[in-house]
Amino acid sequence: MANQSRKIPIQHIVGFALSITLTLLAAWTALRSSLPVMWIIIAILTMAVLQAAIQLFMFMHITERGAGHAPWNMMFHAAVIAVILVAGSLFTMSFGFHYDNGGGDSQPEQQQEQHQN
Amino acid sequence: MKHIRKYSKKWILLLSIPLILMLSGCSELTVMDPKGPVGEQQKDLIIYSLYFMMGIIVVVFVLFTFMVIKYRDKPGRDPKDYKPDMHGNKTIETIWTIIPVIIVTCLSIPTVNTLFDLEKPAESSAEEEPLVIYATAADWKWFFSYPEQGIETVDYLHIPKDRSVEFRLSSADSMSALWIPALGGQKYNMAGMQTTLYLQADENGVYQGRNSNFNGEGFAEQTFKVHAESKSEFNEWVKQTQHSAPKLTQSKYNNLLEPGILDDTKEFSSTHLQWVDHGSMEGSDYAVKRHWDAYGKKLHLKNGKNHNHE
Amino acid sequence: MSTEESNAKPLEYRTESGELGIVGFWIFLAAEIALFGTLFATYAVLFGRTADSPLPSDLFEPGSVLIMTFILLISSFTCGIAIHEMRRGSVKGLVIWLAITLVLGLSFIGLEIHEFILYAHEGATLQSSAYWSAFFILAGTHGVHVTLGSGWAILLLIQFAQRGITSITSRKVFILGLYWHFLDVVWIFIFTGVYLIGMVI
Amino acid sequence: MQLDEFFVTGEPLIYAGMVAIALVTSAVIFLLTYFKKWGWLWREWLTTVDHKKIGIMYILSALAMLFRGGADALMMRTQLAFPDMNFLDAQHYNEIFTTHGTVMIIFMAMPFLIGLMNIAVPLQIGARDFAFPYVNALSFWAFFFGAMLFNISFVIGGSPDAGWTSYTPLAGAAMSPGPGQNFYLLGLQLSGIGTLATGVNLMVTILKMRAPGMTLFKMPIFSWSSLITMFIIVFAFPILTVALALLTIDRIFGSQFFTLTGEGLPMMWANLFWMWGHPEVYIVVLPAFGIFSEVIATFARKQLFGYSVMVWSIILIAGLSFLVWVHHFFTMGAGAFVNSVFSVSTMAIAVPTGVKIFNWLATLYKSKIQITVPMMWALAFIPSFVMGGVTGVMLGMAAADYQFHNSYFLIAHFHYVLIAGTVFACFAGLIYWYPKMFGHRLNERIGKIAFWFFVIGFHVCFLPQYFLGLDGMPRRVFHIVPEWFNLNVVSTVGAFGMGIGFAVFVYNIYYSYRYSEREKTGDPWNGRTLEWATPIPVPEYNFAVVPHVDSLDAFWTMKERGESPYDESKVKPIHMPSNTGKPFIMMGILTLASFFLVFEWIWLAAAGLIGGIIMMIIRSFDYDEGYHISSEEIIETERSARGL
Repeated sequence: MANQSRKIPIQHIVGFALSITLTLLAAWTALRSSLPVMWIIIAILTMAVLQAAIQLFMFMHITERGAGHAPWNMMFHAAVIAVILVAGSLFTMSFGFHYDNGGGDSQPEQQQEQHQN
Repeated sequence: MKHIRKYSKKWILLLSIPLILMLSGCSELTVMDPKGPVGEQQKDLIIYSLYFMMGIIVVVFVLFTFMVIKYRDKPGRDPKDYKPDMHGNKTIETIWTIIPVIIVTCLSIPTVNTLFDLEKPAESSAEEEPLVIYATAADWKWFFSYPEQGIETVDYLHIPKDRSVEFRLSSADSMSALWIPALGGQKYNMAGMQTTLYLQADENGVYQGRNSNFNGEGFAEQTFKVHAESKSEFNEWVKQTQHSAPKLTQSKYNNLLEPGILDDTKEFSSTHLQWVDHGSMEGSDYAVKRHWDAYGKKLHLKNGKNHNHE
Repeated sequence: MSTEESNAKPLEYRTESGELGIVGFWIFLAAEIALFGTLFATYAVLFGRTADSPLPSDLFEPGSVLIMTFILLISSFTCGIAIHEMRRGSVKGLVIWLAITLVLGLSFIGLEIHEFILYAHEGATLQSSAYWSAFFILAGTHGVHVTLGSGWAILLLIQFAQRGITSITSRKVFILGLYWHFLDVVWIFIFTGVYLIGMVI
Repeated sequence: MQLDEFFVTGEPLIYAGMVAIALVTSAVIFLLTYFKKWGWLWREWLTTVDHKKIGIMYILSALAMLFRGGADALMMRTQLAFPDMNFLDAQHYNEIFTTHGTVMIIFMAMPFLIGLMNIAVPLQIGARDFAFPYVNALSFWAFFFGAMLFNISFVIGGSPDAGWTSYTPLAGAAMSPGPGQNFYLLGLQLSGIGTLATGVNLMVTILKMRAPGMTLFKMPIFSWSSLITMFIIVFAFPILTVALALLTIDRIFGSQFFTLTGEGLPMMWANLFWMWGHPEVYIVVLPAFGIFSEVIATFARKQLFGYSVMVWSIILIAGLSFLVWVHHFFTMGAGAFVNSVFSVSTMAIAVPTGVKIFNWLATLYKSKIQITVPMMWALAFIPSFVMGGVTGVMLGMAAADYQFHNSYFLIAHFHYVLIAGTVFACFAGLIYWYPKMFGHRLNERIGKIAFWFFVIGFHVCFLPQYFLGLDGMPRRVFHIVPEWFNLNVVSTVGAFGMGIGFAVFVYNIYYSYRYSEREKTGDPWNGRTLEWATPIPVPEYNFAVVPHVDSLDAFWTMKERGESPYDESKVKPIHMPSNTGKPFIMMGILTLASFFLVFEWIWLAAAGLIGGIIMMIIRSFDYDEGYHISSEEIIETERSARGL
């Protein structure tokens, strides 16, 4: 933990440099790299989580003594809930669209074939 | 002592009501007396679970009655029977954690099996391709399109018996659910989406079908009759409809889509699938766009004869 | 560390109400995460449902979004410095750094509004499709939060001018700092989950 | 807008409602003026930040809402009693079941339990008040005005009519135009914000303000269940806030989240609604478990069996409650795999719940049961709730659920768990803590009459509905067919039995106010936890001396050791927060803004919102530090209350 009386806030400066680097790296990965899309998404989301952790630990003093266990406990559970919300919604809501491109003029027989896939 | 008798009487009474009802009533309840293999499977599952549930209820009720009668505060009780500082017992608590786990496991396995079974046609008619029927709900009526036969019915349904029917469910507007309790469970009809429901009848008869998912004022009247008949009778009906029923035109169909309750059932010798499939994303706003203002109007619907096909 | 142990806690924790306020705010932030999580879930499920309106990959520009991201990252840093200065007991340092944070926050909002107007000109509005509704409400909710945070910062600057650093004002600024960093975290996920992924797919 | 569009017209029952509202309002105004009580009302109640008074206001409002929801229920049961009944038409029936569900869950069950928590939790943990008394007042007024906004819909603008689940696309702008659905959205939004604030507030209170020595695992079980409930609230209510906001924006500002146009996805509403809705079920059931645990331990004269297992099972239930929401729409067709996952997670909840049931039974083992009225409610809960619980497991079996869903089987199930769980607990808790609130007990004999009417009526009402469901009777139909007649008429008789039970209960409040003996000590039930260590009436500062706790059932231990919770030599001045009218005014302004938004008068609504923001700014500059009660005053209060 940073000493309060220290003149230069080293922790903040390191955190800031890290977050700028991670942002640029994420932008580069997404826009310039030639990775497959799935890997890009995984990589940049990982970097986002890292940045969030930097904010929490280096800027927001989540482990500071004053507030007890509540902060990190709540943040941990909030993260779990956020994952449940996003992943759970995607898991349960991606059905019933067997032929999004079918449209009104396609024939029932074709639809049946697609459906059996 | 008078009190004890009073209480025990009450619980015996309470215990016996469900049992009596269960024994006498089960065979007459629609869901417990299914007319096809899908409903049969679901009924078996329900009965199977009922054994466990009755077991749990009996155990809890017996323990409960015992505790309440035995440990009431009354004069002349054995002081050894009172242990105010008892705070727990690891062994017994572990036992009654494990028992529910076992019960849940016993219930999960057949549930999951049945779930996967219900996603395909019934085994008893596996050699035959299922009959495809597009069941489209609209406020507050049902369109049944038979693409292979090229016919469409409104607010009633004919199916051959001993052949699986593959319902392709969608809705022209609000969310509904197709439910024919005598044949099996329901599934939602949703605009812009298509779900599949397999049902099959093994007995001739006329069954009640309905929308079971609340969707506005005419909800209670969104019912239909299911005529299950032999294959030859069904083919006869198809042929007759193909010959005698009028063609369904788009403007006629659009009129029928207007929210409201139809007085009579209808049949046509062509289907609406040629110009719109409400189960696709493109078809989801078809009805709403055309009848935007009509959905807000009230029918002032009263209990009574609201149509002739009840 | 040992010298710090013997020191009193930072000023904002010293009174009971200060400590309660900070713990309460952490819990509130957890609720905010659930709120943004729901918006992200909606966005994710509605992804691709653009109907007749433009695709996100046609509209999103890396340049302006990166500038917005850097502005917010810098403001988060300056906000951290402001808290640091407060703990050193420097009212002047606190006010200067907080004012810089405020200016950065306001310019972020300005850029975001500018961006939204650009999209609207291209035919992507709140009403045009499910995807764009989800986009505007997700990014817009974050924008509203930044706006509220800026308004809050102004109120606190006035209160500091009036009262200096007390256990109450320091608690208020510390909480504002938590809020501001939190908004930065949310933006990182919007930047990654909405803009970068929207440009990739 | 014409006046006849603003007020609902053409329905005799609603005219009667209007007349009743006008009469009651003028009577209240007359009485307050005649007895010169306006100042008293403002000083003592509307501006209070005292958790005990706020709790009482919560409970009184909840009882009023129970009356409203119950009246709705009786009207529905009347309509369904006979096949040819024409008491309500389809539209009116739809409005009534919508308001019944919403009122009972949002404006009755939750506020009732939050009211009991307001009264009991700070006392149980040895705290002087909530962590943020100002916010507590704000929460109450948010709930109260939200409830009023929702309830006014039946005379102004028209009630919502899309069910308490408000499924889209039915509830969207295309199919439900007009203000009705907006009332639902904004009324819930207001009270939901209040609930969320309570969640944060009470959580901090419990985490940070416990008496010295009271570790988490020495905390009374009701406080534990409150803590976990608040935890669920903090994570679940934001989901509701977002869902309601999105639908509001859909309806008023034309976005396309849940619409049929613009490739909107109506099913996402169901998904979000139940992501909040299932945890919500546990928000109203877990505190009930806590109340029953307290009542059973007290009147069994025995320590709760397996305290730590009880706590862990609450925690486990809370965790699982976020992982089962799909079981509310198994029939949506998400596929066998998705349904299997949620089927198993749903049934898994039966494990910790079953453990709790057995622990309660074990608490009764070798105990000394005293049949008081709260204990009777708690005892009736066990078998009744088990019947609801096992049918819940049956509903959790997705393949069978295809037949149960949307039928009266489902209706019977959730009334069995919500009435036997929540409503019984509300009665038990209210009667149990009644002496702490009002200084006298409720009459036992009348209480027992109310109990028997209600409990027997409950079983007669809902048991037949399981069988109706199996006979294919869907929920929400406004008339029945002849095949369903027998069981429906039985059910209606039961419903009126419950109505009589409630009426007797309310009469008991009046009777006991007139005739019950006033409590002399603070401990009428020979209680176990700290709330009984305070005198009656509870002084505004709760504890003159905050007790030191070193065991579970702290007060019981004190009594066994012969210690007194009050030690005059330790009395010090106590800091108290000042009363303030700001929460009342602020929520009043926001309610006005919501009312304008209901009618889509955007500029007026914006003006109201700005008013609300101005109130917040004023609050930000408010450095009121409260005041201190002197030691002499405390000693005087304690001496008179304790009869020293």
